[in-house]
Amino acid sequence: MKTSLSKQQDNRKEIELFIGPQHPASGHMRFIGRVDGDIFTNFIPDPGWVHRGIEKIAENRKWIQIIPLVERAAILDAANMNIGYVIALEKLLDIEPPPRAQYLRTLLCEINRITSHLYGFGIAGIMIGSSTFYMWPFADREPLIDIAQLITGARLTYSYMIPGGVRRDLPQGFKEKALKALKYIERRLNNDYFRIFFDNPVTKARYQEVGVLKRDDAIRLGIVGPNLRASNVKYDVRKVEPYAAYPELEFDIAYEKEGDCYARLLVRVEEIRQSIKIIRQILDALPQGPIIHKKYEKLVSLRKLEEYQKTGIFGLPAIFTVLRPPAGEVISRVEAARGELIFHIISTGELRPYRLRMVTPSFRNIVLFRELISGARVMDFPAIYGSIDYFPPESDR
Amino acid sequence: MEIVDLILNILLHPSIFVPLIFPGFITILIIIILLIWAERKVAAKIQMRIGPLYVTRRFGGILQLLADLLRYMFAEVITSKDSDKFIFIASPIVALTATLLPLAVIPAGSLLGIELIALRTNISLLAALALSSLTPIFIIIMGWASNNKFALMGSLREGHLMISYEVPLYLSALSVAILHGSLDIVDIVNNQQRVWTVLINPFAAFSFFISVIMSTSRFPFEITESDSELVAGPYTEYSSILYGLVMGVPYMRLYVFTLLFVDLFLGGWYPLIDGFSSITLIIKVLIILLFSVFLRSVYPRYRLDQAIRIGWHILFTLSLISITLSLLIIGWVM
Amino acid sequence: MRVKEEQSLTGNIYNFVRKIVLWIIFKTPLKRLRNWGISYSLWPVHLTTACCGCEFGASSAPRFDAERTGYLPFVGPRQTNLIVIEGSLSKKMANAVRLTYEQMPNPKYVIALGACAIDLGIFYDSYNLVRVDEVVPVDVYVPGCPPRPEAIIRSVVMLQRKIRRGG
Amino acid sequence: MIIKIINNFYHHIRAILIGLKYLLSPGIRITLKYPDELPILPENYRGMLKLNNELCISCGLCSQICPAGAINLKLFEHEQTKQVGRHPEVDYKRCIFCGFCIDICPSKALELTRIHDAAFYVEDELYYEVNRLIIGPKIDPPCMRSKYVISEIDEVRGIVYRNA
Repeated sequence: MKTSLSKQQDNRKEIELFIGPQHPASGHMRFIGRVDGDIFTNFIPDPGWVHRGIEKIAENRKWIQIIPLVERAAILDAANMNIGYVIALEKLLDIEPPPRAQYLRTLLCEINRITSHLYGFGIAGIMIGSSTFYMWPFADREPLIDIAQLITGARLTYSYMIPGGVRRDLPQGFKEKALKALKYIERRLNNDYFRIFFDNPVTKARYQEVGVLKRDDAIRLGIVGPNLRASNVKYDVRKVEPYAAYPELEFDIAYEKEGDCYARLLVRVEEIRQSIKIIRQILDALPQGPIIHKKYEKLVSLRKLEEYQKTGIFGLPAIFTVLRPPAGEVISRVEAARGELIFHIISTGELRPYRLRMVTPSFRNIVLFRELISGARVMDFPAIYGSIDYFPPESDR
Repeated sequence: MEIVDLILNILLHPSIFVPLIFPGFITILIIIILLIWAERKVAAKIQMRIGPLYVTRRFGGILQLLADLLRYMFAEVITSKDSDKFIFIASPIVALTATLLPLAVIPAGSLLGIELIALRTNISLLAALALSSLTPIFIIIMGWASNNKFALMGSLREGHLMISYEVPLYLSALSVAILHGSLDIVDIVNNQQRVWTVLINPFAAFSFFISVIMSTSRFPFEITESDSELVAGPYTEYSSILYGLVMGVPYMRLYVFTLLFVDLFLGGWYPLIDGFSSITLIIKVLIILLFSVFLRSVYPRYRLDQAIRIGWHILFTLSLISITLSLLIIGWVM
Repeated sequence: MRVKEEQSLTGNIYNFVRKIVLWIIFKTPLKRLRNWGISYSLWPVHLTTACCGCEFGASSAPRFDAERTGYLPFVGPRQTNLIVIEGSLSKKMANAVRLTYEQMPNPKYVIALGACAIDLGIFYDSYNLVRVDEVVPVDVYVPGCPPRPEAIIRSVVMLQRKIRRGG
Repeated sequence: MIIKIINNFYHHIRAILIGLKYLLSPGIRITLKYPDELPILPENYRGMLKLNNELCISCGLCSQICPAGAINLKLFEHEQTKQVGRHPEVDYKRCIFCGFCIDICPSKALELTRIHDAAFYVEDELYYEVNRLIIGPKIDPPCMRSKYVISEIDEVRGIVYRNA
């Protein structure tokens, strides 16, 4: 790193700018840029400030204990991290959860997708200086977080899905509350957000034709998620390789043609609309039945079984502490809020996995900083950063 | 009793009363405390929350800025090793003083029968504008003396912006002077007894107002100290009471310019009776101030090149149009 | 013994002076005023160390609005007086935290947020994390992973109380 | 060009108007005045733990499943009943509130308290020994006049609060 930067030391025209880790726009991250006048001639992201070694720690944990661990990669997007790992584990164990559990999983994933996108909007808003558009999405996350809290019992880190099903059933009167929250968020999204932010001429001036990612480049760089779909590529793991209840649900892939910062934000708006549509379908067509695979239903204590039949809270069977999936190697792909998430697990039939590899969407999008910001203006850096919706802990793991 | 009379006479003499009490130092302090509180409260209301509250619970947290000031006062003053220490410490103080200088020539109506103008000249408009252009220079010096890359870049931005807002500012003020045939602000205000300038020449008012917003780094032109890439712009290295001073500078500048704006375009202290005409003035000033801080909660900020383009393409054109308009009106009336 | 001899001549002057000094330091209105000002103006510096930053953001968002207590996230270390360590602290970030802490003007305070900051939490056997105690002195500990925004506001209120008591 | 300028101007006005609308419309706040109003969380909220030592069968499953290693077992003799058993101690310095220990407990000896807003001056207070775990977390309300509220989801205002 040092040699490459000091090479151009004699070039007096440029100054070297270290942005972060203590910087209002850097997050948990550092950027090393070279500025010539008002243009970044070179821009290098320097990740790794939140590296906690989740993959390595996973080798020292029992299979069930990894569920909360992989969530910590992106606690904003905990449900999607969770479902990715659980699907891989179920492939190893060769069990299939009952349909009601599949629907509940999908429900939580979509709620989480909305809250995650709203968080991204808030960060994008404060990056270009709109304090109101930081506060509004954060305010509108709260009804949805309350909904998720009703199901799971936690604000962000749900640990809701377990191998074979989910931990709890829906509480009483859930549907009415969820519909109210959806109506509220839909109204705000379609009217107020557009009037104060997306249609605001200042926002358009900051975002349109800034940080353009062409279709070919997006495919060449292996970009995933909304950033890919904003460059006119219709690729969504939920459609390509459906999991959970997605094959039975009807929704469209959100995409835009331009590939600039504005398109990246509009894709997320459209995705929120699609998620609302999915949640409505799930609430209408939720199948009856158990929420856990019948193999595990028999294994809990009698007292816990009574509670499960009465309140819908399924206690974990004691066998989970000594879970030993057969030896093998699996891969699971899911569409997290920021893009495609891959889990690759190698099991040797022990109490703990031999190797857990997670490829997170933020990590695959990090190359965008270098591609888009090199050559952009200094004031375009926060606009592009906000539009990429990059979450450092997810990338560093 | 004679001593009391003497003190009162001295205090109520315009050349003491104006800089010290109204519209000078004490009024400015009160207005800034209220204005920053109002800015945070207005933003909070639009953002569906409450804003500062617990510092004085019964009065809605009105003393929030006082608490902040106290903290600044008792915090450690840090001057970094690489900075030019004398200039680093002196420039905020000088900038603050320079910001207040235009008040000497800006009339503020009359209170209790005293004409509130410290220095009556027949070129007061020119003097006010010339004195007001001192502050940006000291902001640039602050960034240079800090010896910090972010501060330096902030200063450069201030330099770029300064040129693009000052030309339309002066030209639109000039168009008002042409319209009223005088460079004396008192004459200009007295000319507006029947109809305000903003109704005759709205282009000049618009261009002047946007230039003011730009020069005091209000949103959407908060570019000099835009925190998302430059931390705090030229003020990055300033801590404790020095930061308290530099934080006050844009607000004081806003107040001074608003006073000028009201005098030039909104009929100054008319239409209230002579004795308390200042009250009309201050109400108008407060409304304009509130509107300018309200813009924070509506807008993101423009990019630097876009702001400069707005300055030269739109505001410059508008101010040229306003001068033409003033000339046409004068010619037509003549 | 010598003190007693002096007392027999001049009365208890030693205690008297000591009382006056203590009064000036701890009981003057100035000190009270200072503590009042500082306690209602805790500005955390913008230093995000890990994922509890989400709840840190939510605590200043409309639902919980920590700005009511005079708490305003602000840009640089020079202008602020509070560090909120949000979650786990990697070895790479620990240097940055220490540097930021040293750049801040006195008096300054630290809140440790989340299990990861206090005792590494779920990452207890990670090779790349350090405890906050080893890097900067901590004033208030908040458990949880992540703590709820209410707990964050509570920690701010507790810190205010500590400052007003003269901490 | 002209159309673009007019369009921009129109959108500027719309943005300012919506700002004014929110500024002037009453009662749109969704703020929970936290130290004054304490929220009542939904049932089954995963807060701090409480131990019912009479039900505890000393199986140690909670300690085995805890992902953070926050639960240690300790030999404990109750003062009144003289019951002896290996009971869990919770280390909130590490606890991540995942609720696995409660779900796996076969005899329902561990229960949730819904207490969530704790903060401590001293680090050692975060370690809950068996004694304290049996009593359950005692967290004082942050101020004297606090009252309890229930938050409800509303179609128009997002979240509303109602006195409990």
